[in-house]
Amino acid sequence: MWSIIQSVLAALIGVQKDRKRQQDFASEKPLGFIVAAILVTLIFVLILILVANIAAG
Amino acid sequence: MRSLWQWLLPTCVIAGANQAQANGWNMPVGVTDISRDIYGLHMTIFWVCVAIGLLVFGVMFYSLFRYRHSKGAKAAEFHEHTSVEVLWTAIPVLILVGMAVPATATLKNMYDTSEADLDVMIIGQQWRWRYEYLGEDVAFNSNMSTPWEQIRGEAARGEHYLLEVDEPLVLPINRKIRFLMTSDDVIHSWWVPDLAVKQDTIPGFINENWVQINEPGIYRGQCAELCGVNHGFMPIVVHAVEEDEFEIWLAERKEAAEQEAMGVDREWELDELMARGEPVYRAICASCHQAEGQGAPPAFPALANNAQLIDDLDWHIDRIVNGVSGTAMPAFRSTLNPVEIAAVVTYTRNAWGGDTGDAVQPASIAEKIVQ
Amino acid sequence: MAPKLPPQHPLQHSTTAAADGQADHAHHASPKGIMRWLLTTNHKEIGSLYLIFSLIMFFIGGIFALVVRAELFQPGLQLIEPEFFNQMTTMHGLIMVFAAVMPAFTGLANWMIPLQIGAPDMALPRLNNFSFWLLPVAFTLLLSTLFMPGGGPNFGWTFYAPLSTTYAPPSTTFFILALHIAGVSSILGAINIVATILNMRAPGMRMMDMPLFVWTWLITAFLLIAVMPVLAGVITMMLMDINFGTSFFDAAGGGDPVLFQHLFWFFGHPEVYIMILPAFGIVSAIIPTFARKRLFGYASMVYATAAIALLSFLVWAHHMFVVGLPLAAELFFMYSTMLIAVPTGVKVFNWVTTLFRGSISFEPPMLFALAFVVLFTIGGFSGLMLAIAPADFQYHDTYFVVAHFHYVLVPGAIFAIMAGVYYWLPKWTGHYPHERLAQCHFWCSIVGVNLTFFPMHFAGLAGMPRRIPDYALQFADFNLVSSIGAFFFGISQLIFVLVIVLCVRGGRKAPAQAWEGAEDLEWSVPSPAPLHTFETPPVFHRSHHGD
Amino acid sequence: MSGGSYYVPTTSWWPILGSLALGVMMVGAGVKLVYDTGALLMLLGVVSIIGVMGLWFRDVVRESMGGLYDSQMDRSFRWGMGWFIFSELMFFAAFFGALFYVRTFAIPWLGGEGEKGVSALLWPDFVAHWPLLSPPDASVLGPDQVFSPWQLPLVNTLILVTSSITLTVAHEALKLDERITCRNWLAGTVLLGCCFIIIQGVEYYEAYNHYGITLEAGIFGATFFILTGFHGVHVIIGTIILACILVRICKGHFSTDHHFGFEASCWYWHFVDVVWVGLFIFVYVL
Repeated sequence: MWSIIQSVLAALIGVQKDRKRQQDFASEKPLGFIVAAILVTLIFVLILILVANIAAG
Repeated sequence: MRSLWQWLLPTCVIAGANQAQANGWNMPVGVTDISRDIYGLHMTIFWVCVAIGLLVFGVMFYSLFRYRHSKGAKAAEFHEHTSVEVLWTAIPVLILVGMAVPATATLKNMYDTSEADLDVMIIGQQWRWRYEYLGEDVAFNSNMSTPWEQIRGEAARGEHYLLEVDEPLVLPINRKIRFLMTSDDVIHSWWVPDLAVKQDTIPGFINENWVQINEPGIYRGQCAELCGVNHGFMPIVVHAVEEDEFEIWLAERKEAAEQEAMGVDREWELDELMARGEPVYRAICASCHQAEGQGAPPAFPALANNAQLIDDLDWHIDRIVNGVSGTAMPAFRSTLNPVEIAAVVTYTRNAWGGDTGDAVQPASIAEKIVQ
Repeated sequence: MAPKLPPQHPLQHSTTAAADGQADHAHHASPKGIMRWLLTTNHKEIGSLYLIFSLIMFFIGGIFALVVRAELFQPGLQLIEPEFFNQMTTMHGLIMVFAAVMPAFTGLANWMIPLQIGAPDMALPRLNNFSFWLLPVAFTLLLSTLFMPGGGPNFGWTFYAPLSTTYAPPSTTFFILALHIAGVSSILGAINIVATILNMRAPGMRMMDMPLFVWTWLITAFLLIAVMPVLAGVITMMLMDINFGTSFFDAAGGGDPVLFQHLFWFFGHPEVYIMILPAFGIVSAIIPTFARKRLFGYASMVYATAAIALLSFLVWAHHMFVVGLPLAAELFFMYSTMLIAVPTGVKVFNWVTTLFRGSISFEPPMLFALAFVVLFTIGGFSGLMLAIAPADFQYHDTYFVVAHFHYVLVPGAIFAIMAGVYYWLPKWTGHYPHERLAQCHFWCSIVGVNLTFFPMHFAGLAGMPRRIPDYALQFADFNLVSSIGAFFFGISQLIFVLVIVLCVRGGRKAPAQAWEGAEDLEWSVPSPAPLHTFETPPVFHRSHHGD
Repeated sequence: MSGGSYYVPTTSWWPILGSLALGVMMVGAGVKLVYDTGALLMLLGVVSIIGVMGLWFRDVVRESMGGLYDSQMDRSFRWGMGWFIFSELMFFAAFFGALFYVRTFAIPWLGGEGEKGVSALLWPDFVAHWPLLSPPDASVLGPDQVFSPWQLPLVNTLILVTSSITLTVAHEALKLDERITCRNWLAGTVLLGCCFIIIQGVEYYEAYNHYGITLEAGIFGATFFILTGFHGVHVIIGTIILACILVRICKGHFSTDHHFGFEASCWYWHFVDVVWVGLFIFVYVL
């Protein structure tokens, strides 16, 4: 679980260790990654909205 | 050759930036605190970009020169380096945060329209601006005054070609002025670079903005949002004056407005109406229906020798008062006062050989507007 | 890190496979002459159709631009009326976006994706031909609006309501319907590409083995499927407002003209990435080839592309900074827009690092790719400046914006397309393009592009609004230079046509691997690529990206 | 991945004829809308499109029955259909987006609330309220009243939900090779689809004749008709598709493990169903 989130976060900033990526692509089920990616994206958007609202005062 | 170009480009840019104010190559610094802030942001981000550009292009052109295949360069075998990649992700983020902080502060300042000394309503219309000083009973239209002969190249072009109007917006300096912006037809955008105000006028909605001008002067701008045929011909001129001068001007305008209002009730002669109607026609109608009323069918019907118009006075007045929905013909109910409408109706019915002899009275128009 | 590997083809038997394929198909007795092109289901023929169509449209759109530039050559109205000027700016934008750049990329996708992933054809070949033939129908209808009473669309390619609804010419209904057809074409084309990439890869080729052009197109196709329907939705609302009296974009009935802009840009911003992501893919193929060195960060390129695609859904209102958004919205869109600089930067850094310590030669595709990197980056810088919302209050709707997006689209998207054409012409025709002429085309183009668009930065900063048919006297010098540059650029594109025609007719013969450093699968089939390739799926032996 | 048996059709008339037919329909529609003539041209286009689609699908069915399609081809169809439905979803998202925007931002602003509430200066008599019965400009007549969600709309919701269930039963039956059961439940689904369309027709009649809900009735009428209208069109198309599948079932097409035509129409129908649920909640209830 944590490993998936780690991979998604790494993907978000475009950085990933080679070995880790081999590991990820060895697992045949992409669903976990997709769900995690959608969640991380949602959180990212929410954080951005939050920051904007705080900045707007 | 490439590297020559590569050095020329930033050199030109830097030269351009330095010479900016003298030559009009760069954004104006402007005459408000906000315009100065924006200019500062603009120049900061510009130099940040130049620095990054020099670095990146420097490495690139060095590589292109140094590692030429024709000079026997052998390709190295390296790829993917996590710490380098983290670095070139993290550093831009930091730069961006550094940019976002002052930008946020400026933006918040721009949005703070509270505690204004004066409210001015700015209304975009195809194709002119209307200014209403709220609570002061002063309102007028501001049309481009550059003659079409200049645009057509039939007359020498003046210094302020396309950037001159019949009645400028007059504002006092050192006072916070709130703008309420809207439109009667399509979206326009009111922009004066020296004031760093650019705001769309949305029909049916009101946008707010504000300005506090530091120096007296004449500041020019243009409509910035495509708004139809004459989008290029609706300039803005702001006349910023000392506060006492503004008070005098405002009092004069109020007085004139009262005079005009009294004119509604009296009987007007045909000649008087014709004289009053001609400038109104030139300012308001001529851009579509043309100088001699010949129109530009099919979009803009001819007014000269228009049988329906001459036969049916009520129909004619209705077109002007209420406009024609679904076409470019707006309702002039609130843009022109009854005297102006009566005069322009009279003018179109008698100019260009119409000679109906109708002298339409302002009072009858005022009645129609109330309906 | 990968072990050192000599340049070697991932599969050895492809040539024979292709030859077998030809023999297999001899009995198919395909129609001859024009019918062959009308009825084809072959991805290579359809790809050629797309490319030829887009080239024609590129010239039509270019002529519209030159009409605009001719009128702007000096102050005053000389050649055309403002009414026609507005139609020209509008049509130039619409044709270039929807009929030149997008079909060109789709054409390249059709040609190259099956070759790059080892597929016999696109996943749905008949649908593929349908997608193409919708385009001539759509754009014939669109161009015909220019001859309708009241003229063609005159409200800019962004067609903001209510100028495009209540105040629009009658032909607007036809404009909407034409755009609907073009939209159907794009969606179906994109679905086909996604299905092909996900389902038709050669055995052994994993997602992370795919060439970057395939990756960028996969993401582009996803963007197309996600946003073209939104465009269809918003133009349907326009159609209703015009013809059925609804009030979506009219405050009198409770609607909002700004709603149009939100919906339009929700489509429109991903749309601009649709026009640039495949360009990233092409450049990422060409630079390693001519630097004879692996792309520095394959995976980070993939991630960066995905990140850009993701962000493209969150930034649409940066096109609307001056419409009066609430402050929090303004800040949100400013922050999200600034973030795009990060993955875009990653891409540029990757290309530059790939060049570093390479072994670089300057064949025509490489020239265009290098110009792409430099000039696209300049467009990126002005994009970053535009992202700063307060500063955008000064830049918005000026020639600064025009300069920005032309830097991204002309030496960006269009140079990448030209780079791709020069890169793959040997594969398509079996001949190398004429080197001298191609170089001539390049140098003329690069001079023309900068002459045209660089002065626009200054004109915009000095205060010239876009889409005006006449301008104040202080902008005269900038416009003069721009107009000269535009005509120079336009005329030099005839060299491009000449090179292509010569290359189709003959020239130096190209081997299967036409470029020394080229590694992807398409270079394992003969040049010219036979009509049918990979009918027996090749086994993809190893990845040169991953392990 | 398959062993080189992927079927690539040679040439086909249907793509180019289909695009021409679509062009004819669009030109006809444009002429009808702008010049109020040309209905025949539009009809010709529609008929041609239906004809081309029929012939195109006939080819596909023949190729499928002829065993030309392998499992890889089956996956291509699945990806194709899946992404097509996603595109349809985004089409409806545009309309839902418009509805949310208008309700959350535009109308409160026009009524004087929120950050752009100053806009209310232009509409002094306007009160923000959803459903919007009195639009800002008095010359735009709003609806007299709106539908109660707990009458016909609820009936329609139940019909569509039920139809999803009956369709699933039919699908299960097909998988068990129970042809008659499959046919009967599928026929029931088609019937429910028809009921939905009829009830929606009744509701539209009521809307125009007794409720004052028209296309011109301000933003409420506009969003109501664009959402329910496009949904209704999708139900009609879905019903026609299911009817065609019913014919094919009766002809004995489809095997227990190879029947993507059937599955695709199921996906489509469920999608239409899901959209309705969203519609019921956001257009009728809330």
